Amino acid sequence: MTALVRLSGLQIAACKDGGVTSIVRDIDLCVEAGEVLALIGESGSGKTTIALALLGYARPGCRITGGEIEVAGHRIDRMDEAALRTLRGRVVAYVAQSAAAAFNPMLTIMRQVIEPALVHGLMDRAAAETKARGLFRALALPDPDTVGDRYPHQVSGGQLQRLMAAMALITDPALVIFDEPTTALDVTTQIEVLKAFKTVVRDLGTTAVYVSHDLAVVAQIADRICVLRGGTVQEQGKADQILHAPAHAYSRALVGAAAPRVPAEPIAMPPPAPGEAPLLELRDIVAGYGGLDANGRPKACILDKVSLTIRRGRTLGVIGESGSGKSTLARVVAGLHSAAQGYVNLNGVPLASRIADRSREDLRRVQLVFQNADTALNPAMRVGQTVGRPLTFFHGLRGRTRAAEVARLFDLVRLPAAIADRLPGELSGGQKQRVNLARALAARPDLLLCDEVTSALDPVVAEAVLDLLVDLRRELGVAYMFITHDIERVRAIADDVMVLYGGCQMELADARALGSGPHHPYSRLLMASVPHLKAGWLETTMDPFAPVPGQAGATADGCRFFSRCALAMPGTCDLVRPASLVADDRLIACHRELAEL
Amino acid sequence: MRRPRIALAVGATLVGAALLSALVGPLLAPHSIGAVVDLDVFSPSSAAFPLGTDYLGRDVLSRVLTATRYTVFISFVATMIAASVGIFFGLAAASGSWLDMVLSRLFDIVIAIPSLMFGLVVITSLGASIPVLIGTLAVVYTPGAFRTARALALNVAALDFITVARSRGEGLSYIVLREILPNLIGPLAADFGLRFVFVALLLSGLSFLGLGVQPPYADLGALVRENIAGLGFGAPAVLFPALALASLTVGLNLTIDTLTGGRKATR
Amino acid sequence: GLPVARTPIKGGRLRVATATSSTADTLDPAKQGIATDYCRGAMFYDGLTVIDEHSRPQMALAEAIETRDAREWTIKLRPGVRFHDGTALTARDVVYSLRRHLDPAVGSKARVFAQQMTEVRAIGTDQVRITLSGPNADLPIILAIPHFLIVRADTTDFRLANGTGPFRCREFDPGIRSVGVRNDDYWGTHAHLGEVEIFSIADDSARVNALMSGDIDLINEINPRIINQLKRAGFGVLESPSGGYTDLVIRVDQGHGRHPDFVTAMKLLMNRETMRDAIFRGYAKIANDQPIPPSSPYFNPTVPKRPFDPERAGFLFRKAGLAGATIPIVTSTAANKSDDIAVVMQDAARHAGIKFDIRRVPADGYWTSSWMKVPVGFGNVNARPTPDIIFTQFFSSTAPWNESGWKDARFDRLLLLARGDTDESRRRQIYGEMQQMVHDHSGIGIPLFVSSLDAYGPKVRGLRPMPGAGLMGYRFASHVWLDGA
Amino acid sequence: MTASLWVTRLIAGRIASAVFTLFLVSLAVFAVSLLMGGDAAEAILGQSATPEALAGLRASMHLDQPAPQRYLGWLIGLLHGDPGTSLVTGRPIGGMIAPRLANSLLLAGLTALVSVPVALTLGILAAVKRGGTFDRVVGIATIGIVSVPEFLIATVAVLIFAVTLHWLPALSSLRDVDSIYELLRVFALPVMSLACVTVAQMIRMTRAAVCDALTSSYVEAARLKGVPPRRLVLGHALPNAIGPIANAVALSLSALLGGVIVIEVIFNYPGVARLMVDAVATRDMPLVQTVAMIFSASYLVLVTTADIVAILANPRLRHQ
Ligand SMILES: Nc1ncnc2c1ncn2[C@@H]1O[C@H](COP(=O)(O)OP(=O)(O)OP(=O)(O)O)[C@@H](O)[C@H]1O
Ligand SMILES: Nc1ncnc2c1ncn2[C@@H]1O[C@H](COP(=O)(O)OP(=O)(O)OP(=O)(O)O)[C@@H](O)[C@H]1O
Ligand SMILES: [Mg+2]
Ligand SMILES: [Mg+2]
Repeated sequence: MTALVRLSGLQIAACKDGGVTSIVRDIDLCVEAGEVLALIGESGSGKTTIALALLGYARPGCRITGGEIEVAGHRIDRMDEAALRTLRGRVVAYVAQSAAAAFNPMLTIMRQVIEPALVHGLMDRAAAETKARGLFRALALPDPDTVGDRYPHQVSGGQLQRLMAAMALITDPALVIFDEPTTALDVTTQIEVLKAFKTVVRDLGTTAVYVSHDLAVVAQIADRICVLRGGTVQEQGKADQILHAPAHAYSRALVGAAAPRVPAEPIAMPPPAPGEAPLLELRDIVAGYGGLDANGRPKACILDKVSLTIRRGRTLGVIGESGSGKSTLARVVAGLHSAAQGYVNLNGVPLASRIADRSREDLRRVQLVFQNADTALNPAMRVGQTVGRPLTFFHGLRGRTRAAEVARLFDLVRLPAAIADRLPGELSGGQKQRVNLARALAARPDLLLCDEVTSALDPVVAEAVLDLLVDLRRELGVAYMFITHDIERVRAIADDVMVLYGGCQMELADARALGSGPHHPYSRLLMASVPHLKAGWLETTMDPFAPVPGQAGATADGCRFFSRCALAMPGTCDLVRPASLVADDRLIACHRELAEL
Repeated sequence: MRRPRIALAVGATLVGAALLSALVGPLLAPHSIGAVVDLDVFSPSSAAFPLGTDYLGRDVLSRVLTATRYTVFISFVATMIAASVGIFFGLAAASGSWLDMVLSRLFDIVIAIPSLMFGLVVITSLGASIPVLIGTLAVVYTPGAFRTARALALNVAALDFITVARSRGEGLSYIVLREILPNLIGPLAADFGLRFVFVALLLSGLSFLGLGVQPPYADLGALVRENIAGLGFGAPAVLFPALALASLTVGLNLTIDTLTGGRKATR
Repeated sequence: GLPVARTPIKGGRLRVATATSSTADTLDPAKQGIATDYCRGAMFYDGLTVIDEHSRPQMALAEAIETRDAREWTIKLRPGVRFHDGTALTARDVVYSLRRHLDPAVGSKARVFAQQMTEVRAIGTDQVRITLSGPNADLPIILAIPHFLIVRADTTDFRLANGTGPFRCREFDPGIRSVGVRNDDYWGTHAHLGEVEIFSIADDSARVNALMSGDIDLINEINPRIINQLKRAGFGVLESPSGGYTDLVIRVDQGHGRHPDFVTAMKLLMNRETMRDAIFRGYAKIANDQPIPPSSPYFNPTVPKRPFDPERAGFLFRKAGLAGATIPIVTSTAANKSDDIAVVMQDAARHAGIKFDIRRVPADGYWTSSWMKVPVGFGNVNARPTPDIIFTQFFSSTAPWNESGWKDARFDRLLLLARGDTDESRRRQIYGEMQQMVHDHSGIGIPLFVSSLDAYGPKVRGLRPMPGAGLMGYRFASHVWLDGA
Repeated sequence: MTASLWVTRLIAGRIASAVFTLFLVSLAVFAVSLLMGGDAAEAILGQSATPEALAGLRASMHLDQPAPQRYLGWLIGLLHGDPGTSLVTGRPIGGMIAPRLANSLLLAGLTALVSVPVALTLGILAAVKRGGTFDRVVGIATIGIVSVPEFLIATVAVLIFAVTLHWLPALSSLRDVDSIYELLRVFALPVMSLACVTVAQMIRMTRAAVCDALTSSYVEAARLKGVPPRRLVLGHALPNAIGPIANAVALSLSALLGGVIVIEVIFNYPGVARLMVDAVATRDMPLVQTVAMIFSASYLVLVTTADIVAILANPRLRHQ
């Protein structure tokens, strides 16, 4: 069998300010027909660059400077723009990293999905629409007949990612490239999308290149794996071999980072003095968007009676899928969003609900660290400046003392001090996230609100940042509210875990107790959704979104998880909000008995 | 890349020439600016009068050299004020809803007051002097700068790093000046270039009203205007000031465009 | 060559563009203020008298005017005159037309003249008796000023004109245009033109371009610089030497003007030849700081010409203690060419060791807020038909527009003396002395008498200069015809 | 809340805020008119103003009433659709403005008809070829053209097409227009001159908006689908640029209505701008106020329309 895709000696360079820097060097690859090849490697290793080269495309500022690219008998490297145009979308199709950004917000989904078929003159509109609906069905999209009439913002991220795949598959291309199609999704959605992809790839016999940085994901779908680092191939081989017997040191590091983490050693803190108030205490917080109704509840109620406490030096993990209200919770604590009901106490003293009404001291004590370091750092400000500002603002440091303190902070987050003069654009993702952290630490806070600080990072870097957080906690005694959708991460860092679903608190438990004893059905679902570094896991796991047959939605007063709950009791769960079951190390909001869970 | 470098060179040369003429031009002027030196008017270029003479028989070269100083200086300062004030409030408006409300209404009103009325009120209450002139020009063009800056800043104000600064309790002026502004330098500079053109043109319009540069001095636009009767016979007196004005503004915009990496939004 | 029409051709439509018009355009003779108004007035109305090309009054709606003492006047009206609406002209109309100027609500610009008329009374239907507060031999000329055009009794609505004039008003749209059609029932010499359309183009070069493109036939206030160009292109230019002037106004009752040396020095700084050549391209006559033009029968040629003498001016400034001082001078486009006059003086001032700070102010509101209020400024005076009028309005101690604030009891006495005197040679002598007094003492510097310049298309015939104003003293419509070629 | 109801609310909100602004504008214009100095009586009498003549004329025009009373009277009249009568001509203001406004709208409309397509085409082309020679030439040319004073452009155009070539009339009097051909002839020069002024800014803003859209990742994604360039621009980039483009067009058009005094004077075109200048010169305050209201109303109408277009064009806002 001959290779469908062949890359040899591929070189790609970026031209910037007159200089030329090599991005990707000496890539030799081939993919057999019907095979799925995974490209794996850390952020910036050149995965996307190589994938795009298969379309004969280099991003603005970059150029393919050498090597041969052959796809389905076409010599891509020798084709001009017009010839490439007839190839793209027809012979090679591309599923972008972020479907949300790749869909045109102004056009309906159907128009965009069938566009490749129309511009290549493969079929007429009606035929294309029929085919698209077939693909929607095959990709397990809800409402396959009407979803095409919606606009991109009207469907969820996971659905968009599948719609993008439909768009790629509509022309029956010889090769499909999936560029990290699930990285931006939370675990439960990721499973759903992965399942759909796998089914389609198998059923259509598609040849695919699958780009990812997550080995566990790759394990589910790839036949062969190619490990990249710094623009060169480190190791190539059968999936089994790379996963179970990696030869290269970097491959081993990757496999190591993907293995389940040992829970962090609990950190010994002096026991609270009797009568000492907890550092942070939330009681019955109700928050949301839009005006308040007659009962004083917001029109769109995002958080519904959430209560929690965090003691000095402790870590609370908050988990839940996208849209469950995690960020809103952090915003309420940080004063960026006013709660409609309930109160927030800091050291036993009520915190004003708005920033403007908070004292500078209160602001200093609580610091928010954002998920996306790209947007959380001012691209026009040198990072030394960024970190130095809280020092001036809260502690009045200036000049040399400030510079010294900035250097100390950089050292604390394991960054070279020389980096202070750079702009964020000149840093890697992991470096940016550390700067982000250093800025929060500069205030010398008592509580750090970490909103998905590791989600945007590849596993190796994410590991490093997590380790750093653990170290800092030990060194500085800060408390964390650690928000994530990744239950593994929570297990690694938190003392207590709160599970949010639809703005309601489903479970509050000791982190070490996770995985043993009774749990809320949703918590179980979350835990089951974490991909395992084992081929075939995907097939055996349950489908997180499949509504339990015959179970419609609950009333407004019912349990939010009702429609997806396998243990739901119609007649009770859909009508009445469950009270909390109390066990020694956990609180579970459910109508079932503890023993049943 | 070669082309931007050529563009930059051309732009910088034009701006440099204007600046040079603004600085030392009046010293180089061969004749006194108000002196009637030629019995003929609108005379063509000659050895004695390289750019001919104007409608009164004054030396056009001397007048252009001096007028450049006024156009450059006044337009620059006025545009600078309009841009600074407009940008500060525009950025401030983008980060606060009631402030946005108040400022937007306020600037809508300023736009709505006819500039003729406004000019007259200014003259009757403050008299005509160069500071008043600059102030008037600035007021007329502040709302435009405000709108542009506000639209641009609305995009930036939604980004997380602004939220970070706000959650730290930073004041409005820190957020506006240190966090938002540096991200908008490019498009705002492009807007500045275009606004400079409009200011330079309005300057000559105001001098018609009596608010402008006082005789015997004039700005470039006013030179074009006072010599317009010479257009019919192609008098250099009308062509050269127009040319000087156009090359100044084109040069400035070319420079800004190439320095800030291409013309971005000028909304 | 082309056949040239010697005898006027009837009919045709003349399109005229004047320099100014606005929504303040009016068909009310009392409110007329700009050339466009006067032209329209002359088309649609008649006065009791009219001024001829020798500046003499001729009878119009009046058939005869008689007086014995220059105080009590009897006016006999022309019979058979009809208004455009068909009603006959009666003494009542005349009384109404003259007396309405006294009502402040009318806003008349001729109120000062009307106030001399202590009594205006109808005698029967065809005679009017006017009694003046004091003798004034010039009444027939005063009656010719445009504001005293005769309207129908009890007219308050001036949206259309109902006059007795050679044209009927077919359309009047203030600030846009007016159209007159020939009145075929006119009592006097019928006009040649069938129709006249008047509008205005404020922009000087646009006005000329419209003429040159053939869109219009007649324009006024042309820039003297383009006359050669116009003539070469086959267009006609009408120069009407007039007694109008732009004058330097130095208040002698405030500021430096209180010092007579300062006033004299300022007058000496006027380089009249340069002004005439550079600013007016020769279309002006050098004046001598007094308001009576050489064309007037009362002109006094013996007043010594004031030279351009910056050195002596410098000496006088120093004498007044003003060496190196900065003198603010207010100019405006409202006072025609005052900017340019000031600039020429400014250049001369440098040689006299003094600095002029020219402050140009808007034309808008100039007359109310700057004129006669600033220490040194400019005024703009249209030609007046008699020395009495100009001295009364601008120079007597009680003159409403005593621009420089100069007051002289002897001057006032001479004015009254001349006014009541019917002997021409005695008047000439008195007026001569008054010219000398103004030249010597008043704060007014009159550099030039400016000609009105109009231009017309190749088909326009019959234009000739009239004293006082351009466009044939605003009465072109009655005289012009269009060559049909 | 249903989508259409939400959009209706949003739009109603915009309109309400525009109306409120209009009220503030009326106050501001009135206040400024008080500061301006001089009144209609002084303006009418001009050189011949004497104190008692002034007093008499003022009384007859009701100018002796206190300012707030005059303002209220005018405002109440306006709310009833009657802006009152002109102090100077004594005619109803509505009747004076209506034909002029129609003229101005006609001129602005024709100019928009010419300049908007030209500006959009050039702006889009420049964006497509950004960085290329065409883009640079358009960029320099637009700046070059805006920096030539409009009276110079208009005068040059008249000199060439009317005086020298005799192809077109130098004046744009509306009366003699009886065919489309005549209409085109009469409006050719003023429309061309005005278009020069407005087109430049529209080109720049269109270019910027399309450039923004063209560098977005959905356009890159579409390119990777094999979408040809023309479709990329018209089908993908342009719909996203509609909001900013509508805003640019609205701003330029509002400048057309108010800022064309020079063009109106040179072509002797009876529009509102000249009416405004006249009214200010004669201190005909009811007229000034009413025209100022019309200016700001048209500005607000245009800007609000642009807002609404942006809302309707954006499915994200349409189906919140
Ligand atoms: N236009 C460009 N100019 C210069 N350098 C670029 C450009 N685009 C990408 N790069 C660099 O090329 C390298 C490879 O980028 P690429 O996007 O292929 O990485 P990746 O492996 O897909 O990373 P990620 O996981 O973050 O998507 C990176 O170091 C990046 O900084
Ligand atoms: N400004 C807003 N107006 C209205 N609804 C909002 C607003 N911001 C967020 N929401 C909604 O509130 C819900 C919770 O949002 P939140 O950002 O707290 O979720 P999250 O748990 O942090 O999700 P993710 O994991 O995607 O970050 C979502 O359904 C979101 O659509
Ligand atoms: Mg990538
Ligand atoms: Mg979130």
